[in-house]
Amino acid sequence: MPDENEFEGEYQGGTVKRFLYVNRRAPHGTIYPHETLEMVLIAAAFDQDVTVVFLDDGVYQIKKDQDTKGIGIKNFTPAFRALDDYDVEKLYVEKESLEARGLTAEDLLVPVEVVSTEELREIMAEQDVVLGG
Amino acid sequence: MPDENEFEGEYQGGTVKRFLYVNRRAPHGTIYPHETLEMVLIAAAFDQDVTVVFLDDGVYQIKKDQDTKGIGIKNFTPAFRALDDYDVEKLYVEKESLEARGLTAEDLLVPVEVVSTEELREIMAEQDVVLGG
Amino acid sequence: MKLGILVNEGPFTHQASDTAYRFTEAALAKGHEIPRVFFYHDGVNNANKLSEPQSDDRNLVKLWSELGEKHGLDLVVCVAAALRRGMTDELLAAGFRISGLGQLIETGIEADRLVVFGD
Amino acid sequence: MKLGILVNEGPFTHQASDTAYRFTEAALAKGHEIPRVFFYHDGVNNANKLSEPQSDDRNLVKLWSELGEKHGLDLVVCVAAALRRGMTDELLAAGFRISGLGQLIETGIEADRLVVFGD
Amino acid sequence: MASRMLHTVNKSPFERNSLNSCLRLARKGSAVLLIEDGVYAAVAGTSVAERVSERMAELSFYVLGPDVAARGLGGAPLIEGFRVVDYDGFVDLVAEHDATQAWL
Amino acid sequence: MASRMLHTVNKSPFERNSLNSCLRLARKGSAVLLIEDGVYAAVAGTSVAERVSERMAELSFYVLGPDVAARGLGGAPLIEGFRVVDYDGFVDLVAEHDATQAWL
Repeated sequence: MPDENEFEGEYQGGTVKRFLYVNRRAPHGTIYPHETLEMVLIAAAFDQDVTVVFLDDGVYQIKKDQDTKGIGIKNFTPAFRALDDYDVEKLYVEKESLEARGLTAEDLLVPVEVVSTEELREIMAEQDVVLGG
Repeated sequence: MPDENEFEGEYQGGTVKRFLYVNRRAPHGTIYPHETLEMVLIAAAFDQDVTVVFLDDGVYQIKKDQDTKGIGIKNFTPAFRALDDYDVEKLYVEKESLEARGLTAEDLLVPVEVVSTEELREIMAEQDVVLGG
Repeated sequence: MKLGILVNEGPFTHQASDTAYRFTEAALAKGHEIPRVFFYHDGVNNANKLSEPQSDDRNLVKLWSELGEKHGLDLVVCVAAALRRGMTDELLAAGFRISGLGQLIETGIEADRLVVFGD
Repeated sequence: MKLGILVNEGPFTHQASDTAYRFTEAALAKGHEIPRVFFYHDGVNNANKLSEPQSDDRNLVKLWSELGEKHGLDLVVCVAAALRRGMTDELLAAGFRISGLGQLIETGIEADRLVVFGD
Repeated sequence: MASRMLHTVNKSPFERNSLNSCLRLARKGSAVLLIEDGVYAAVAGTSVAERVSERMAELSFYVLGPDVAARGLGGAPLIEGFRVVDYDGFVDLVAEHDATQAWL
Repeated sequence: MASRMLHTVNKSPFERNSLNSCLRLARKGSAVLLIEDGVYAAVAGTSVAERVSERMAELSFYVLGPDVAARGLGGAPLIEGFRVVDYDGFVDLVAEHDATQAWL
């Protein structure tokens, strides 16, 4: 979760852009998913129009039952549940990515919309700023 | 190339082990191939029994005609030609990796032995210390 | 046109910082405006003034500082990413400053394009 | 048995350093000898004493220092890798020292096994 | 409304799945620019060339020349349809498209 | 004479080619330990499971339990033949084999 002081000087310009966050990496092996989530929360705090997509190994980020005690790393993934409080409600997961990993929507820790590759292609194409990767 | 002072306190123990260096990454996109080559040279200076293998994108490290002026990065790959001076003569390249990339032995900047996957498997299995990766 | 730049990797280990530098240089030469270069993830290491590459290799920290000075660039290092990586004010090369992640979002909003260089 | 350890990535960005730490801890607890932990590539950043992670997360620099002190470990940072990454003596956390790459090869020769943690 | 995207890919198609995912998700009419280790996917006659060619009719493909030369591929035949650009051309592509997406 | 190798793989089999290369080049009789993001390859029912199963007769497969739990796979069925170890077991595997190779 971002520090309070991250929000100092909150954006007052009034412009709203479509920010797309692309999650393609597994959690814990690298810090990218964790730090990408921090970028999501700040964009939401700036009242931007945020969309978060999970594809490839990114779908593992929202797998239920993650317990990182044994590897000694803070589990950042419960913060995905806070997205709703930040009015980040557009979460999409690619069906093909889930299926390749033997997962279904029931395995996920937040409510998401499972979409086809074709649908995801349209969602991702209509954005102004793309982060993650 | 390593600094002279890297060789201070050169190993005097007399033990010779088989050091295997595994090159699986393309050059320039990351520093790993460059820094792995530095490890090869030091092991050779310590009179160890050094074997260097190139497979997967590692075969691109010894592609001829690399010219890095346009990307502003020092080209470390001519140093592969110096391996011979360090008595590092066991260089193997996997045939399958070359073929997948449309390359042949003529495309390579140092003399190497092109071996089959089966042969490489045997070479890699008989080692004491494995570096690179 | 206003082009914002995001650099996500440290110098040397990945080419991302080199490519970002060359892109920024080319954009400026073409007359585009670079409202901000933001350094996130290991990108914060681009600001480490103690970096001393071999004398025959490029010095990316210095290159960014010089480009920044020449064009008055706003080179911003993310505070949260910098803290965990031990990249503090005392290590900051000329022209860089440390600030919040909000500055990246602001750049995304105000620039016409945001271009990401990473790994 | 003598187990040498090579750590190739910085803390936080990749899990490699965490795994190496936990492996080293377990090996010591089992009575193995760890003649040296060598830090190469971005692994040199494990020695940066300025690193300040969030208070509820692990501090790997401190963990290595403490493990080193408790067991008298030789924690060696590669000088060439450290120079380009701006990891100098003045940033060195307790228990680490900077030396040449030859120390890694020496560990490979003298240890019964060399275990590599990287990305 | 961002309808024309510029996609950049900087990973080798042999090592990672970044190019595959880009090819799967880039919408018809958008552009793909290969940079850094991504440029290996522009070379003709490799085991990944066909996957790229398959989308040649729907997407515009570009490759960064300095990265091609750095990797010793300056003389190698590229897949038909690729256009080579330098850093200036990269800047132009960013400016000409409505948004940029980096596949890392 | 190092005749029994322990191979470690820490990359996701969906993202990188590390596991593929390990499976291709590990000699019969050696062991493979999946750690970090490599553990996803131990789960049954994925698109990569068959590739692993094919070498089950020739290689010994292990997976690091703490990494499995961290990724929410503690309850997921693993491919038949996998043995779960903790960091202690990782140390034992290193000691029992003649050399260790990390596929990064």
